[in-house]
Parts: sequence; structure tokens; C-alpha cells
Amino acid sequence: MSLLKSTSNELPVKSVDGELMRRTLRVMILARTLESKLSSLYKAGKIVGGVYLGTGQEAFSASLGCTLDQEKDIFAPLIRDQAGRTGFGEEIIDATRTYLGSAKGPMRGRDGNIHRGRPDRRMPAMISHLGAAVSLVAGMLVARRMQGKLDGVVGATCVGDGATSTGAFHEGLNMAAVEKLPLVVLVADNQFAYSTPRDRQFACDNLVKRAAGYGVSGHEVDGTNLEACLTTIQSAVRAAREGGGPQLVVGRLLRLCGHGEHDDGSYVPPDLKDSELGRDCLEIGISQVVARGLAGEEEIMQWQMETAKEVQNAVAISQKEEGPDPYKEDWQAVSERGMS
Amino acid sequence: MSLLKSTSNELPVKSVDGELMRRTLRVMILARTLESKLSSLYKAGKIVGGVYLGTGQEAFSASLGCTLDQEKDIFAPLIRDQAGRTGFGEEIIDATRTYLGSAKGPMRGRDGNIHRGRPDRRMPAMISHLGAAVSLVAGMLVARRMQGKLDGVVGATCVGDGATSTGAFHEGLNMAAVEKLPLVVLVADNQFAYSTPRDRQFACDNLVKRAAGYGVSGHEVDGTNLEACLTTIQSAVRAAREGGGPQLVVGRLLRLCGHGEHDDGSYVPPDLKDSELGRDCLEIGISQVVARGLAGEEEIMQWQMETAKEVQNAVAISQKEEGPDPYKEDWQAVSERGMS
Amino acid sequence: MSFTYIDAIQQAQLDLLREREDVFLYGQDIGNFGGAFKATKGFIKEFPDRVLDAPISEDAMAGMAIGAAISGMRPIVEMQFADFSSIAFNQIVNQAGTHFYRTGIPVPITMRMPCGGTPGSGPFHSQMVETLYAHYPGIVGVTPATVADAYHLLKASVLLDDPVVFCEHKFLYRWLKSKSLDYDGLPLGAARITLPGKHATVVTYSAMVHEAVRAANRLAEEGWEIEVVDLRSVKPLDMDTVIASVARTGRLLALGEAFPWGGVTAEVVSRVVAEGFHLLDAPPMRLNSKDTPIPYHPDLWAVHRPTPESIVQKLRELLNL
Amino acid sequence: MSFTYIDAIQQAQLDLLREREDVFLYGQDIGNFGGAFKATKGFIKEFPDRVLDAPISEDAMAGMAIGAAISGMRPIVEMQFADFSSIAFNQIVNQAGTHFYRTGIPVPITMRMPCGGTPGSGPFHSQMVETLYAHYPGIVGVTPATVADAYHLLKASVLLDDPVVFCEHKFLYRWLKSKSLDYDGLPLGAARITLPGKHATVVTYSAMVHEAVRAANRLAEEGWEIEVVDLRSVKPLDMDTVIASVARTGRLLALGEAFPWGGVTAEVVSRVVAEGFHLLDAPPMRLNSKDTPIPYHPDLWAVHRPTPESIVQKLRELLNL
Ligand SMILES: Cc1ncc(C[n+]2csc(CCOP(=O)(O)OP(=O)(O)O)c2C)c(N)n1
Ligand SMILES: Cc1ncc(C[n+]2csc(CCOP(=O)(O)OP(=O)(O)O)c2C)c(N)n1
Ligand SMILES: [Mg+2]
Ligand SMILES: [Mg+2]
Repeated sequence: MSLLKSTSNELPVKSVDGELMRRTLRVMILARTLESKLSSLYKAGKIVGGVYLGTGQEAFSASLGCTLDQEKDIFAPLIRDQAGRTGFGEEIIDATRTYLGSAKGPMRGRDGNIHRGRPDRRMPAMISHLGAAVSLVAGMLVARRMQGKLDGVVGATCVGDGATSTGAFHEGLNMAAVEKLPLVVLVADNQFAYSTPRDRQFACDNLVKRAAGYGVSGHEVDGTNLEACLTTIQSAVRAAREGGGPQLVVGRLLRLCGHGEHDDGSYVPPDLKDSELGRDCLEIGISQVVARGLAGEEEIMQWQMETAKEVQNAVAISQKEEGPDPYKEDWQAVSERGMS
Repeated sequence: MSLLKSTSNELPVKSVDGELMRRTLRVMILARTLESKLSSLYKAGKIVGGVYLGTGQEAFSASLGCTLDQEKDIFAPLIRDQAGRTGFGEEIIDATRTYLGSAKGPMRGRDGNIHRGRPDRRMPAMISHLGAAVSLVAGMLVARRMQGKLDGVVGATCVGDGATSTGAFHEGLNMAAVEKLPLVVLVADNQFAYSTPRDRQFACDNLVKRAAGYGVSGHEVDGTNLEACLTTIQSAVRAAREGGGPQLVVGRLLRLCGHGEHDDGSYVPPDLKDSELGRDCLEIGISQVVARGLAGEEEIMQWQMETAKEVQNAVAISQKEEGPDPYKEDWQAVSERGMS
Repeated sequence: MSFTYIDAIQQAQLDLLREREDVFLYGQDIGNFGGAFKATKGFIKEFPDRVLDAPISEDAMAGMAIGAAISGMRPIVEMQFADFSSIAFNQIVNQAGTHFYRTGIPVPITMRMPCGGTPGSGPFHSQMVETLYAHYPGIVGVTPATVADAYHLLKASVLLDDPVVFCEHKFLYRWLKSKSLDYDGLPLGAARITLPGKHATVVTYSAMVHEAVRAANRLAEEGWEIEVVDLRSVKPLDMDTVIASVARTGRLLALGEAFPWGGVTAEVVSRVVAEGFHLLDAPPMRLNSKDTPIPYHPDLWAVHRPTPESIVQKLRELLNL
Repeated sequence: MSFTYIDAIQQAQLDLLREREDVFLYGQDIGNFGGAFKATKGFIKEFPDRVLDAPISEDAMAGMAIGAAISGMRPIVEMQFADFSSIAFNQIVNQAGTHFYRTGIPVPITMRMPCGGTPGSGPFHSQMVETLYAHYPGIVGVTPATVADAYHLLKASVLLDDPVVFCEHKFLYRWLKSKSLDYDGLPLGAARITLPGKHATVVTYSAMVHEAVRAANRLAEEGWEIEVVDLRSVKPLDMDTVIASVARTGRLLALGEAFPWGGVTAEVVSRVVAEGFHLLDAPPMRLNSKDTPIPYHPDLWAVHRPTPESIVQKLRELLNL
């Protein structure tokens, strides 16, 4: 079904496990539902600061989140990875609390929106500077190697096509390759970096060509195709887990929203939207799940209702919660533990 | 004669022009002679600060310097490019004055050794931070394009295998590729970055593989082989000049000296020194020139004597010159032109 | 007709592009999109060859601009946010900042830095960067606080032969308006007395000029006359104007939005005490942001930086009230 | 037996590696080669898995260390020269510096920064970096001036849960010797009275402590007793010790080798005037390097930074001689 094939030479992959596919689709639905709600809240002026969505990228992102092992793997999401976060076990309320500025969110109002994380649950809180997480995750893996805890662990992070232009991406991936770390880097090649099209960002026709230059395995996949995403990402994650070193997975897709909700994305040419890249991965995912008989349309509608409720619930709770109290805030940037 | 072939698909190159090959060999001899002298001066305590030589890399470097057009091209040398500098027209006395701290040198004692340049003659003065010149030269080319003066101009710069790990190299080359600039980047893959061997620096077997990821042409060459270097570099420079965009040329060779003259390079394994990579490009160059009947051994000995005299002369002049007078120094980091 | 602060920046760039062939713009999304803050909107149509979209490569953006500048151009680089200039830091301080001293050839680049906090922007879209760059030799740090200064100082920066870090405050972008771009002709390098007074001097710059004026107005209701000095550029620092003001008032509060360790306020206070110790009737004071990253939440953000209230409070201390 | 300053740094790292399994070293050429300054010589044999050669990727080196630190390790990163940390600047200030505030999880990394000038090192192998990093929240800046401090402060830095920029001065590496590593037990964060005196206080740090002592000794021949305070860490800044000293002497010279705009000397002077204005009998003074890149030529370099002569001259001014 996949339009593009993995270019790496791993073992052939059997067809995707049905349970995983069902779970991934449900995660996609949940992420989409949450993000539509966030968009409405933003437009209603209920969210201060930017809102960045992953619409159209859920299959690619969720496939990673759902493939990783929540108990031991590492996942450093970027701006369009709501689906991956959810798949990796981030609770919806972490998102709503952070967006709505609840003091109970993981960032306690100190940071917002997509800059949230739970480093203690192996999900780093991204900084805005693109590419910076690649070496960070590599370091988390190096630590585990030294601690004798690396066995079977994978670290993963996501970037966009634009972020591949950063020195941080380059230095991080190269370093991980030298250390032969079980790192999976997903590149969501969504045709734009903010408004900048690919041809103003890089000059090769396919970013997967970069893999060879780093001495890492390259994979590419149609990012709108859930089954293909799961197949490719599973095989990349497996290859990393089995000692194959870093894996670069390029997903071709289109951002089906603005860069942020402040942006109407009017610079995206209509013919690109109408092309195969512009297909909605959620619709494709649903049809694939239905076609494989893994869930009926009714069950999927059920999921949609459940997830809507879940999101409403999280929003309602978060909205009722207090923001941080600036007068009780502990304005302390260092722990000073160890300072005698 | 070349062990490795250019991997790009340019027009076939006719055999190297005899006059160019003669000139390049003479440049190599001059550079080697100068650098041996610098080494002696360093060991005699006559030079303050580091001395970094290009021993073993002269063929690769000089081939670039001699191929470029001194009247219009741009050349940003790095630490091992004495031969390229000389080929591009830098006077020997610029080197000796800078190393010996003469106030008459191009850097007036403000900067030293290899950090010299003549930006007004299209030879930037390198900063130490590796990789930083790639985007700099790209900018010099962009300026010319806007000024309508780019026609037939090439900009070139050199890095080592180690410098390819820098974010600056990556960002610069990628940007130049996007702008399709006539940029030639030479990578002297001399097996080490200071003491660090290639396998701790990158994980691909050949850095030329990076070219495809940037969408630029890649070339590789046996850097110990003068004729091969001239052939490959000429074809890369020509391709850039003719609108082929950036060219990445990887030369395989071995540094036949320490990282600097403070370093004995004892970490270089003997079998590497004894391998084909460890051959002295100067000896090979001489034998090639002699074999092609371009010069006799006598004439070459004549060059050696001439260059020795030229170097002695430059050293003698530079040593007699005063250093900068700190009490007359104009401690001014900004020109303030335009500040009313 | 009315101009906002960002309009002024837009107009200055447009006028420069029209007046001079050596000016060009480089930055992420500045072409068809017109830039994250629309400071270059529509330019690419008129100047298709001098408005270039950059890849997400701040180091290369700065390096490219430097190379162009030593080749006769006067590039204006737009950082999407000043915070991302951390990636270009090496090129700015080590390549641009050292070039004139080392080679005698100046580097006329202007790095446009959308600086400063706005509610909800968080730790990585709110930073002030003037301290970072002014510490390094060879860099000029410009910090306009008014619409007219945004226009005229940007033009002056581009015409200057030296590298300029042009710190434009995002909070002022659309909030600050002016009827015209006319101004008092003060050159780059000169501070301005924004509000004359006699009881205390507040030396500040950028968005904090307006907070200082607010604080001064509140104290004016009680009869206090606070003088507000707008530095306009933090390097060079116009000590003549500052010292003259302190000579009149005898009291100094150095105010800034940057992190508290080091920086403009420390530099101002230490120069004032070195050059005008005996003019002071009270210990000179400083007020900066708190020493933490800039928080996302508007309620935290609002007290992380100095506010009219916290400025009034400091001024009361300074006035020994 | 005698230890140099670099021996102390070597010993501290070796002891840490032996005492703690969570310590590891990362840096260019630190393995078989033992590092550009031999600070890790021979370590890789004993600890093949905890001494890693890094590619020329300072951004990734810092990022990797941060990732390891939030996973239970205590990495020590060796920058080959502090000047090259400009490439790691973003990771240090934005990733490491903000992490504890944002997430509550501290980042125990130690960035070893071979700082400061030596003759012939030039603009890019001589820089001081404490000002750069101390300006940013969340970073501890340590600046040892003695052999024993090099040892004990490095150990304390690695044991600290926060990111430390450890500024070791290259000029002291082999020149500064001591019979032992014993020391007075002062913790990280406390300044030291290196030389007691009563007529004026010089507050300084790193290599300048020794130049200050030289200057003080010269003035001692004329009967002046100059107190020299060694800050030891520039953030935190031990104002108690500084203010107590100024209370005794009434006169302050803040001395540093860094660039003159902003920085440690400005911070010290402005805190002293804020907290101890009435203790001062004379305007507090500063002495820094000149405001240009650090020149290569030894004759230029020698006067670019403060010297015993220029310190004596400033002190004479301060003493109103
Ligand atoms: C170093 C850096 N420079 C600039 C930005 C501003 N910025 C945020 S997202 C973005 C576009 C990212 O494009 P891409 O990597 O393709 O991801 P996408 O938004 O398409 O998912 C930019 C330029 C940034 N975050 N970091
Ligand atoms: C950004 C940066 N980091 C570290 C250094 C220190 N350094 C100078 S030369 C060198 C090794 C360079 O190796 P390579 O690029 O292979 O060039 P080679 O010396 O082999 O010619 C290093 C690490 C530097 N100059 N710049
Ligand atoms: Mg994108
Ligand atoms: Mg090398």
C-alpha cells in the first residue's frame, strides 16, 4: 500500500499487528480531537501564546509514539507531535494544562504549549531551538550505556524538513552515528518550514539521501499512509533496538494547517494540497483499519465520541485550575543542591 | 595515475596542462621550504604561538590555489593551506611577517600565524572556529551576484575531515547549495583531526557520500597524487564556474607532520604511514613532472635553491622588522565610520 | 496616517532598499511571507534579487551576511526571534566583531533582533540580547524605544560601517504608534532625555522607557519629577547625557528588562560611579528582570520584568521615601 | 612533590572518575591523546568507557552531556579552548540553563573552559567566558585562581546539581605550582581574602588574582596595605566577603581580564554601591582588558590585559596619590 518503500536493507517486515494499528488510529483520533479543540480555544482567545498543530502528520507521529516502549524508551517530541506524545503515553491533561496555563501542568506555567515534557518519564521538554534535541537524546542513550541499562532501549526524536538545516541536527546525528547509538530520528518532510518551501531549504531531492553521509540507515515512507508509517517506523525502531545504530526516517507529507494557528498557510499552493501529499492521513488510516476489519465504522465513531469527551473533560478541569501565583513563585533558576 | 576516480559526472578532463603542473610543483616546493623553515624557527623559539603545517597536503592545496583565478576568484584557506595560499598569490613575506610578529604583516601583529588573510584581495583571514568560512565565502559570492559581478567567479575554501562535523560546515554548504553558488569546498581527509581518528569523527566510510545529501556534486581524489589532484580540482572548479553549483572535493591523504609543531603525532599508526596514504605528494609530484618531461631534475633542484633563498630572504626581512608598538596601538575595534 | 514601531522598521528597510543598491535582506520567511512579524511584507515583489529567504541556519545566515558585507554590500539579517541568534553567536562575535580590528576592513551588517517579552512567549521567544553582544568588542548595540527611532536608528545602523545588533522590542511592534516618523535628529550614539525631571534619573532603553515614563507619571501625581533617559544605543553608551542628568538629579536608577547579572544596568551604574561619584546623593540602584528564564504564563511574565509598580517602588527607595 | 594548576585539574578528574561511577568525560582529543593540555592523560586506559573522544561538534557535545546529566550522570565536558564554547552557547544557556526552572530537574554538567590569554594565542584562543555565561539564569560560574581551588572547586562543581561553567586559566596551567592540594575548606560560592590589607580592596578572580597580588606587593614597599579578594566563583558572587572588605578599606577596585563592557567588574561595582555605598571613601574603580579582540603579538597582548603596572596605577588613583 505504501507509495514509497524503505530504502534500508533490513529484514522484511510482516504486516502490521492489528492491535497496534487499532491503537495507533485511536491515538490519531484523540490527537486530532484535542488539537481541533486547542484551535478553537486559541481562536476564542482562551490560549495565550502560540498554538502549533500536527494536523496531517498524525499517522507519522503516532506510529512512532505507539511503536516505542513507554516503559523504557525515550521520546523527544517536537512541535507537531501531539499524536506521538499521546501514543507514548502523555496524558491529554498535560497538554490542556500547559496550553491553558494551569499551575498543575508539568511546566507549572513556567513554559507553555508544545514546550512541555516529562524528562523523568523519558520525554524531554523541548526548547524552541530546532535540532537541539538530537544530541540531547543521544546523551540520554550514552548515559544508559554507561549505566549498563541500554539493552533494548531506543531513543527517538522528530524534526521537520526545515530543522535538518540546523547545525544542531547535523552535529547531533553525526555524533550519534559515531557512538552507534540506538537513535531514531524522524524527519517529517511536510514541504514547508513555516512558509519556506523545500527548494529554499535544501537542494537535494530527498532528505533520505543524507543518511548515507552520516553512515546511518535511511528509510522513507509516505507519511499520509498509516500502515506504511507503522511498517517503516517499526522496522527502523527494531533496527535501532537490535544494534543497527541510528536510523533516519523521512516521511513525505503535507502540513494540513498553518504553521501555527495564527497563520492561514495561504502560501501552500492548491495543487500541492490536491496532490497525494495533501491527503488526510486520518481518513486513510480509518479506511485502512476498516478495510482490514480491525474496527468497524461504528467503533471508530465511538472512539471519536470518547476522545471528544476525554478532551472536553481535560479542558474543563484545566480551565478551572489556577495559574501560577507570581507572588508565591520560587524565582530560582538553580537547584543549588551540592552548594555548601 | 589516480587511485580514485571522480564520482561526479562531468565532462571527461583532458590531461593536465604542463605549464600549470610545473607551476603547481614549484608552489609545492616553495610551501614545503617555507614550512620547514617555520618549523625550525618554532623549534628555536623564534615564533610565539602555534605553528601549523601542511606537510603532505601540498598537492591537494596547491592544486586549488593554482587552479583558481587570482584576479577574480575567492580563496579562504584553512590551517594547512600554505601551498594553496602561495598558489593563489600570497607572498611569502606575508607568512613570515605574520609568524614573526612584524608590524608590517597583513595582520600588523594583531593576529598571528595561519589567521592571516587579505580580504581586499579576496583571501579572507580565517577565524579559528572550524567551518565558519563556508558561509562566509558563500556570502562573498552572493554579494557578487547582486552586484552583477559573479560571472565566471568561483569561491573556494578548505576544511579538514574533522571540520565536517561542525554545524557551520553543514549550514554553510547547505545554504550555498540552496543558492546554487559557484563554491568549491575541499575536504582534506587526512585521517585525523588533531589526534582524533576518522572513526571517532564520523561513521560513513567516505565523506564524499555527504555530497548527495546536500544536492551538490561530489569528487574524490588521491590527495598524494599531484596530477590527479589537478585533474579533479580543475574539473570541480570548472563545473562551479560553469554554473554547476557547489562542488565538494574530498582528498584522501595523511598529514605528514604533527597537528602543530608542538605535537609529534605519535598517535599515527606506523602502518598508516607506510600505506599509500602516507606517500609524500611532493616526491610523487616531482616524479610526475619529470616523467612527463615538464622539468628535469636539475631544474627542480634549481627551484629548490631559489625557493630556499626566497624564504631566507623573507625571514631575514621579517626578523629585522619591528613588532607593533603597544603604546602607539590604536585600540579600536570599530571603524565608527557612519557614526555621526 | 499613523505608524507603528514595526511599520517604522518596515519603512526604513524599504527606503534603504530603494535608496541603495548595496542593501539586501536575508532571513527566514522574509520573502513571499513577509516575515514572522511582517517587517518585509511585499518587498520581494519589488526586489526579487535582494530579499532572500534563508534556511533555518542562523550561523550560516550571519556568516553569509559577513561575507557579503566585506564584499561591498550592507546586509540586513532578520533573526526570526532574537533568541535564535544564539546559533549565530559565534559568527557575530568572532567573525564580524573581530574583523575590523584584525584586518582593517569593516563589516557593515545589521542583525535585526526581535527582542523582549510579550505575554505567553516563554523562555525562548522573549530574550533581550543587547548585553550578550555589547560585551564583545567590535559590536554596536542599538535599542530603539520610539517609532521614529526605530526608523532612523535602523537606517543609521545600516549606514554604519560596523556590525550592529539592532534590538527591536516585540512588545512595541504594534502597540507603539506615532503620527509621523519625524524626529529630533539625535544621531546614533546619543541618548535622549525622554522626560525631564529633577529628583531622580532613570536610565533605561527599549520598551522599559515606556514603563519608566509610566512610573514617573505616577510619582508626578505626588509632585516628584523623575527624569527618564533613553540610551537608544547601549554600545556606544552616551555617558555625557547620563552624567549630566545625574548631575541635575543626584539620584540614579538603572533600569532594564534583561537578566540581572552584568549587562547594561551594571555598566551604567559602574560608569556613573566612576565618572560622577560625587554627584550622587544616594546609592545608585538597578532594576532588572528576575534571574530565571522568562516564564510563559502572563501572570509570571508580568512580574518577571520590571513593571511600573516595581519601578515606582524602587524610585521611592531611591528618593528615600 | 609539587602540583601545578593543570595537575590539580587532572587529579580532580581522576579522583572523581575513581570515586563515582556517574562521572564521565567528553571532549576532543581527551582519550589516547590525553587532551590538548594533557588534563586527561592516561585516563582512557583506566576508564575506557567513561572517557570519550568527541567529534568537532561543540553544540552536540554540550547537548549530549545535558542528556546524560538528566539521566543520572555527571559529565565533565572539556572544551578544547573556552573560545570554542561559542558553538555550544545555545545548548549551555538555553538547554542546560533553563532546565531546572522549567522542569524541576537539574542538569549536573561541568563545562571545563580553558580560558584566558597567554602570549601568542591571539583572538580565538584567549577569551574569558565567565561573563557570557553568568549573565544567563541557571548557570554557575567558577573561576579558580589557585592550585588547591582548581582541585577542590572542580570536584565541588561536578558534585553540584547545577550546570557549571568551570573557567580554568591557561596561563596558570603550568606556571602556578603548589606543594599540596590541601586547602582552607572554603566552599564553592565563598570568596577568599588572598591578601589582607586596609587601604584598598581589589576584588578579582582567576589569573588576575596573581597580578593583583604583585601590584599589592609593589605598593607594600611604599607602606600601602592592599587587600586582595579572590571571588573564586563569579556566580554566585559572595557579596558578604566583598562588602566586609570594602567596609574595612573604604576603597574598591574591581579587576578582571575580560572585555570591559558589562561583566564581573561592573556587577561587583554596582552591587557594592547598591549594598555598601556609604562604606566608600572614594569612587569605586574598574580595570578590565581593552575593548578590542585579544591581540596575538605578545607585546600587544601584555598591555591588552591589566598588568601589575596598570593595576598599581589604578590603585594609586584610587588611593588619591
Ligand atoms: C534555530 C531556530 N531557528 C528558527 C526557529 C523558528 N521556527 C520555529 S518552527 C520553524 C519552522 C520549522 O520548520 P520544519 O523544521 O520544517 O518543521 P515544521 O514546522 O514544518 O513541522 C521556524 C523557522 C526555531 N524554532 N529555531
Ligand atoms: C569549532 C572548533 N572546535 C575546535 C577547534 C580546535 N581545533 C583546531 S584544529 C582541530 C582539528 C581539525 O581537524 P581537521 O578538520 O581534520 O583538520 P586537520 O587539522 O586534520 O587539517 C581542532 C579540534 C577549532 N579550531 N574550532
Ligand atoms: Mg516542515
Ligand atoms: Mg584532519
